[in-house]
Amino acid sequence: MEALFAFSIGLLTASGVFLTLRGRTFPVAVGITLLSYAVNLFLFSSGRLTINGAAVLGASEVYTDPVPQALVLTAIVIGFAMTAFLLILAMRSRADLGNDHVDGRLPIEPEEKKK
Amino acid sequence: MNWIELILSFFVLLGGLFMLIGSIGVARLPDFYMRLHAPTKATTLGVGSLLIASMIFFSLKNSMFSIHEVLITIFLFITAPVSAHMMAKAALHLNTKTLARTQGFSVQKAATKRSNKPKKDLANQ
Amino acid sequence: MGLLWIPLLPMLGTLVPLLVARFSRSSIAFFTALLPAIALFLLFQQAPAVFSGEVLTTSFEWIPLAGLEVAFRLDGLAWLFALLILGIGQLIILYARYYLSEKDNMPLFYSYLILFMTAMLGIVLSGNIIQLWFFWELTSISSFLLIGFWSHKTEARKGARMALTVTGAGGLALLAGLLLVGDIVGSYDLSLVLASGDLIREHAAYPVALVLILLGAFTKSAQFPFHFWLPQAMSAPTPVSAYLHSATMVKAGIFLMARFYPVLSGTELWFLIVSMTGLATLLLGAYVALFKHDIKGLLAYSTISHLGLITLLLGMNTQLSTVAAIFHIMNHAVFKASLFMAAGIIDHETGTRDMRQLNGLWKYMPHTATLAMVGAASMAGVPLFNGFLSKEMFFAETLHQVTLGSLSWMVPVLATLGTVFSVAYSARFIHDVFFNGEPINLPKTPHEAPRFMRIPVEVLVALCLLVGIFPSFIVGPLLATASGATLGTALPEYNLAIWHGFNLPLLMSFLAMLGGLVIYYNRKYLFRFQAQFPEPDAKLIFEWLMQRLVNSCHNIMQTLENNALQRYVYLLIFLSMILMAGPMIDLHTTEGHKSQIPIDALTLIGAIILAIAAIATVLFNRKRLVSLICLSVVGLIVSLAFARFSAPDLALTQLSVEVVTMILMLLALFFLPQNTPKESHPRRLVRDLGLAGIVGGVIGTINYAMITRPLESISWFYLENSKIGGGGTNVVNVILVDFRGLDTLGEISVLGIAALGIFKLIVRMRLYMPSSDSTGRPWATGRYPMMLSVVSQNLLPLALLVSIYIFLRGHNMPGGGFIAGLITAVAIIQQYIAHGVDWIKDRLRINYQWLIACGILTATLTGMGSWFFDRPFLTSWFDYFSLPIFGKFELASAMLFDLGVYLTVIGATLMILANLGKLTTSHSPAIKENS
Amino acid sequence: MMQQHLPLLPVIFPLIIGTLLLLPPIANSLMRQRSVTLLASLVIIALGIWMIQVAHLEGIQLYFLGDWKPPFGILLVLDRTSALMVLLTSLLTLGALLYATGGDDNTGMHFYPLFMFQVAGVNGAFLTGDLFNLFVFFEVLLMASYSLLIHGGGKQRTQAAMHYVVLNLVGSAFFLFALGILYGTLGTLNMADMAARVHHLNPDELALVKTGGLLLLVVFGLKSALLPLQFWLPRTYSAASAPVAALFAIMTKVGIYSILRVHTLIFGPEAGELANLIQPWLWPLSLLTLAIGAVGALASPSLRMLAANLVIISVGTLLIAAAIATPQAIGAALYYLVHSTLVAAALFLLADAIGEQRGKPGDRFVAARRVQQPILLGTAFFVAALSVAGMPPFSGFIGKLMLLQAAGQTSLIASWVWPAILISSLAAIIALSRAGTSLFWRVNNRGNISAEVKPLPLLKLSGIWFLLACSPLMVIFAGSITEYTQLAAEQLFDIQTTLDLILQQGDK
Amino acid sequence: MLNTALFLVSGMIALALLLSLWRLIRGTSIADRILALDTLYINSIALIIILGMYMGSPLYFEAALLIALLGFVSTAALCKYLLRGDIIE
Amino acid sequence: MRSRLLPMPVQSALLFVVWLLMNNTIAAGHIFLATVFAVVIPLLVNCLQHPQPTIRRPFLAVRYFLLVLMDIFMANMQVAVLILGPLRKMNPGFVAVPLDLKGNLPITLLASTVSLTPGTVSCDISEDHCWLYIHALNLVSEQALIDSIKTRYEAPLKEIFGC
Ligand code: NA
Ligand code: NA
Repeated sequence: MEALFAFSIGLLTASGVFLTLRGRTFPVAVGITLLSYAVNLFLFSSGRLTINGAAVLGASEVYTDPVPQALVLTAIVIGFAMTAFLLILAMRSRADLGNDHVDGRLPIEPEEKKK
Repeated sequence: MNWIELILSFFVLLGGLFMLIGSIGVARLPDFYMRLHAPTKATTLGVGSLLIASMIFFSLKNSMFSIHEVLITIFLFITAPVSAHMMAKAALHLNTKTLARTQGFSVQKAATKRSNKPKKDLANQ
Repeated sequence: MGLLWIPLLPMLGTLVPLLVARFSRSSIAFFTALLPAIALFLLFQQAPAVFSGEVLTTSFEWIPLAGLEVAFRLDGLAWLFALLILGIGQLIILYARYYLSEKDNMPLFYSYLILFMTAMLGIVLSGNIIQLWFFWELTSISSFLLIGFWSHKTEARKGARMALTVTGAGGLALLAGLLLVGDIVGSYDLSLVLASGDLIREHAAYPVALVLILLGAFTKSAQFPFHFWLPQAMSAPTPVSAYLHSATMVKAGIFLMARFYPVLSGTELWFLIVSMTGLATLLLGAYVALFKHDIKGLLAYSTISHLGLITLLLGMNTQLSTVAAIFHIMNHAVFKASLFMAAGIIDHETGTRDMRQLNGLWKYMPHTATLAMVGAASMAGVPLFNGFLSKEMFFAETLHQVTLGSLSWMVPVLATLGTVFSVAYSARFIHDVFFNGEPINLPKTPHEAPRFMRIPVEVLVALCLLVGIFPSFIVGPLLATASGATLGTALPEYNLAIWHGFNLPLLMSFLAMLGGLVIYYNRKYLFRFQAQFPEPDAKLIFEWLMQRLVNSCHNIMQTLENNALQRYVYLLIFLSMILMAGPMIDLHTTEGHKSQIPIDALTLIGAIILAIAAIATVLFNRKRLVSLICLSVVGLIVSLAFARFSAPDLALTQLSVEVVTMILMLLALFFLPQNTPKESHPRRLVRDLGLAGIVGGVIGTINYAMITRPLESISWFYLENSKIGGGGTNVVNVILVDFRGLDTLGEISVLGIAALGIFKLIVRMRLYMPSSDSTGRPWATGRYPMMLSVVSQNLLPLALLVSIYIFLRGHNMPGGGFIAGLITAVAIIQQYIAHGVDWIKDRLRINYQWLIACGILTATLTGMGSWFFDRPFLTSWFDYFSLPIFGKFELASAMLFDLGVYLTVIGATLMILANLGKLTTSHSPAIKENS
Repeated sequence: MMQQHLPLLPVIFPLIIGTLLLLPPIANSLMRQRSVTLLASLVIIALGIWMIQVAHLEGIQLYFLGDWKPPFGILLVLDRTSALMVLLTSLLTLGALLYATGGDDNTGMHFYPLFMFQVAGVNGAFLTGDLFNLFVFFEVLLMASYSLLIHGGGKQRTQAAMHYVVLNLVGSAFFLFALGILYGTLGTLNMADMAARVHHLNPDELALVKTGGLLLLVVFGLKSALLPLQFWLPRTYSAASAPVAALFAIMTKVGIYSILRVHTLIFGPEAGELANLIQPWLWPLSLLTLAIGAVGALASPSLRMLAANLVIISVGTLLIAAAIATPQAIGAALYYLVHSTLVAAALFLLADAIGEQRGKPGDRFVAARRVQQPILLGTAFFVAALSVAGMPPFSGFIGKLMLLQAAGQTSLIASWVWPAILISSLAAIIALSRAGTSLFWRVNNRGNISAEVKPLPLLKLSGIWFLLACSPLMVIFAGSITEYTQLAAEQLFDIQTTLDLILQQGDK
Repeated sequence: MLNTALFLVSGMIALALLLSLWRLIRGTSIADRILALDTLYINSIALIIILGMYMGSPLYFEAALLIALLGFVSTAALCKYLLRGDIIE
Repeated sequence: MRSRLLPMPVQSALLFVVWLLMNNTIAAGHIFLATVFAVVIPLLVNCLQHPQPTIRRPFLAVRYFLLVLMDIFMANMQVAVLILGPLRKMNPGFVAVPLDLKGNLPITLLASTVSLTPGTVSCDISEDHCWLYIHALNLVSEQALIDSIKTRYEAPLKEIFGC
């Protein structure tokens, strides 16, 4: 199971990073979101994986490490706030700069005619 | 106690079966409007019976009535039709293709055009 | 004590002119001169002690850790320089009073001048070498201000910047050198440093230190090849030039060499560097001076050559040469000051300094002419003038030195050659200006300068004569003490007299005179010859170099800092991968020996779905809505994963956050292009994919290595104390509201701030609502589908009930304020979707901003409540009560804290979403994009 | 009675003020907001002085939130360094706010609340002794800074904000990865406890911890603009509105402070296997940062840009000190840090003021009409320039001098550090003299003082001069200040005592 | 017996999930994808219930409840987006 | 006729029940809470409610509910067979049902019922609320379908809401 978990995190990270490296704001926002999923899972797993051991006293006999869960909860909230800001900023930059490129100006590189 | 397990397993399997059928429908049926039928129905019963199973299960496990699963069913019964409705509206708005042999195509057109024509269409038939 | 006041009075004096700025020009001059005058007086008070060979010191602690103290030290050398600085300073002040015009800001000028004076005094009187550097830099700065005084002139600005750059650079080198010396000696105290000459000369770092210090000295005193800034400094008002060239600035470098003579001199290296530089400077300066048409230019180059002469003397490592150097320092100061002032008078009265226009001024200003001639004669080293004496000693020394072995003969020869030119340009200065026919279209009709403007010149010229005729009487003792202080040893035998009988030096002087006159007589050939070479303008070259420097820097920044986010992000990620690579290699076995959980079908499928959805999100990234749908599948599976691995709270949070995020993204997407253009170059795609793959691999590996190893964490404590200490059975929630309450407080603050910031963004946003979707199809007409509204409004009470339920149980069961808040928010947002903003606005009057504030405030005040029980912030309280019918129930301060969270979440979420909804105003086509 | 809560006050007080500013009656009027905020910043300064005093006389103060003893609860640590940083922040705050009240505060909404929140976040980051809590306060100050950055609106700000936000989002993600790694190996979040646990780890776990530590370096490096993560800084800082830019001067220092804190405590000299984990990387990178800063300074077309690049130079200098990592170097660095922060802030304000006065050309280095109040502004610029270039008689040279001395102890290093620092100073001198001459001396008389530019409001001037006044004061009282910073640095390196102090508390 | 049943069902649900996902990826119309997403929500409700019974812990009930509640919201939002573009107007 | 204290009696009842359901209990304390919420929440959200017709014939409502449940069960069987069976057999179609019902709530209920029951999904409602557009999975006879809907569902709803 651990291997599966680690693999999923790796994949999520990779996808997130790739999208974060895109040139338009929306894909970047999506990429950041993916990345934060990966981050949350990673941080969560730092308490190791437990099945059927929710840290609710009396609910089970063996308890998982509750600390990372608390941390991830905080991280999720903060991540939400950040993503929200990024999205609205993306709108604002489209409004101010007339395009949705992360640099606020469209690339003049000859990448278009290459293909 | 075995017959209770029997009942449990029945409900569980029934639920799972309908869940599966629903998804099969979503995957298999030829056009959107037909796919729309699958989940809205299969899931209601699928989830329903699973919830019944879970009710029985936990009532026995904790030897006290556990009926809060009903809530989920209530919510689904309230929301599922609206979801379907909204999706259908969207599909109509987007002129999503229908299966060639779909009848009352004009009705659908009318629906998308929001005119009250259909009376005539009905008259034709 | 008096010693301290000598630099201190002028320091205070810098403010005087500004204070008395309202007064008449003369009184300004007077008050300006006052404090330095007192300082001068004090200086003379110290004379007896100093001349008796005492070294006066005074010091206060300043920065013990840096070995820095406020220390002043007065010995013969310092006294001599202080005298020159203060004495000539007085004359300059008087002179400037008449030189400066009405337009010039005289108080400011004086204040700069005195600042400069202070800095110079600081240098010569410092008893701590770092403090010396302190004042050294101060001279660079104040000279910058003085040279740039006429800031409206381009050459003034450029000259000032050049001076600052060159001397500033030298200053930094000097600092390094001094620090090295300090390291070697173990102290920055000057006396100690001077005492440990051998230690320094033997030290391995000696060459480095020597070179660095000499760099400082050479730049300051305009030695070749750093001489070029000095002529540019002429663009300063003439009083400044007179001061800079005679007594101060350039002399600072000389002073430095003299000061450290006992420590640094006496080695081959010293001789080679110092004397050869001096010789080169001497020749170059003297030669170039001859061809300058500008009087001040001529004088400037003559200064350069005389400084070279002094340097050469200091470099020659013999005691007598040093004495000669000191002597020439005095003489040069006197005659050069007088000459500059004379030049200033001519400039002032005729309106030009060009010798091609200036002719035959003799009959217009005979008085000034006489003075100038005396000065020039002394500069040329004519007998009976002070210049002659030191010149003689110089020649004598050049003959004695043998360090160059078989080449030693070159030194006297070249020295003579240099003098030949100095005679020539002196001759030119006199003849070309005061005789040589009639003046040619001068701006003004020349006449004598005002009485008091000539006084300073007269004083100096008088000195030239007196010293020239009765040397030992006038300057004997001073020279002795100064030289003694410089050498730091007993004085050599020497005799200050005009007549030493017929000897080689005399012959050399004679040859020099003759040669000089001859050269000046047939100067036209020489001029014609010189005219073939384009005269290199130091200013242009320097400016060009600076421009080159700036441009190349600009290009570097252009290429590196191309303002492309993609590169920056790439660098960020790339760097972190590089850094992590090393330890990853040390990690021998990836897999730890913690017993692992067997894979079950359901989780496997879950993982597969996660993978597919994630990849789909990437592949569809150009169809944004689809990509968004895939993303929400990922979110769904992640929350299922949380549920699977026993984190119900996380599952709930993730679910609710995910829905809100989805709504937010839809709102944003509405104003953004629906599709992403295909613009990434294949190379970039491959590059990014590569990096993404690496990152994924590394993070995955680390994660695997981490979670397959056992961990002893601090979690046991929370599990033990959650109920007894925190009063809740849901440990995660107890950690959030109690054990780590501060995190949660910060977290809701972040949420609140985000809402405020987003509001900031939205308020001024001018976006137009697309009138049709990306395919050009007009929007559906029905705004609020009836069925949706009906169901939504009937769902609302239920949703609220659920959120209350989630909130109340949070402390003991999965749930809590945050999730509850989100559910409430979503329920209300659902109303917005179903009924529209206006409809809600009329019915629901909540000020979300206040809601946020109240939320944070509630949480904070709850935390502060514990202060009244003298407990730290956020110390929780809870207790169980039981009422007859209701039975046992719990009350906890954590609940109140959680309420704060609840309110903030609702406030923030709604503030963001609702305002975003309000955003669009008019139905005009979307912004045209040129992509 | 209040003293026991002292370590918390600088965090909680601005937070409360910030929320109050959002509520009526204060929220309704700008005047009220201004006065409340100014008063608040005075109080915060008082707090800072108080903290310095307490930290200096009574030693390290610990504050256990929720009364949970370390390593289980969150812990605030008030030592000489953190006290110093808090005081510095408060001074900066007052200066920036004074300037803001001159009119930059009403060009957008919620200026003052956001400002207070940012202060709270910064102070929290300085005071916390818990790594995850540090993350949280980072996010607080970042979120506030995002919002402040776009204050006033305009294309450049939006564009700069986009870069700044995205980069920092990635940075935060990495921070969390690092936290995950560290908790997943050390099983604790309290920095002191981490430092203690580092010793009983097997080599493999050590390798993991190293990855975490180095990842943290990247995160802090991004905040502190360590090459090659400094590219965002110049545009961001020069785009921000003046008071915001002034406040941002502390942001890079937060990163540097975190490096000093975390990497001396957890990965410091006493960390056995992990000792001086980051030094080999910090060396080249900090030197290169200095270099790029110098190049940037020479290339700068405007005073804002120049100021921003000078910030990078100061960052490079400070990180060199962090790389030397001796108490002496850190002591010098702390002094230099205070000086450079205040002066940089003053420069940003000054750039704005000069820009306003010169009309259309703004603060670009081209001829323009002469500034009004040439004496006041000119002198201000002169003081700022000398300080920042490290020329006497102002504070810059002391810091650099002591740093050079510290580097001199290790002769090999000196051979690199001295040229770097000295040459960068030269570059600064050249750039600044160019700036000064073209801003104040190159006057084109086409547009001589015209009616529509009104002289700088007194409040703005007072803001600038308040910050600048610190420079000469830091020279005059250099003796005691350097002594304090030296003691602070030694305290930073006296890890064992800190650990005992904190972890004994845990056993009690 | 129950466990075998649960095992079988979890298999069925897994299959159901995959099928829905297939539709989501396959499309072809955007409405189909939304439908698939909605189905996925419902499937995961079932999944959680099964999980709860599997673990014998009632802690996950709320998760199911929330999906039932929120899944509807996001479906509605998506459809509104297709219909009007502006989901909050 | 709408009371101050209980603006929405039906919802109140629902809330009361739901609270007890959620908590799986009938403990006194919770009954108390349930009552409180049943009263308070409607008062809170009342401002966000369109006026709705109240149920006139509760018992009929219950009967209707059970009927629908029954139909849902049947529907699922049929649909299951259809879905799994050969696609050829199905001939889907759209139908427009003329509505006699008035009021949003009743129409919504009807539409929902239609969607929940045998092989039909209500796709759209004409803007004048006179037509209900239905998609039938397997349309045998249009008229039969329309009639069944009108008799089986619309009629009782009309009675229940008395409109
Ligand atoms: Na002439
Ligand atoms: Na809108």
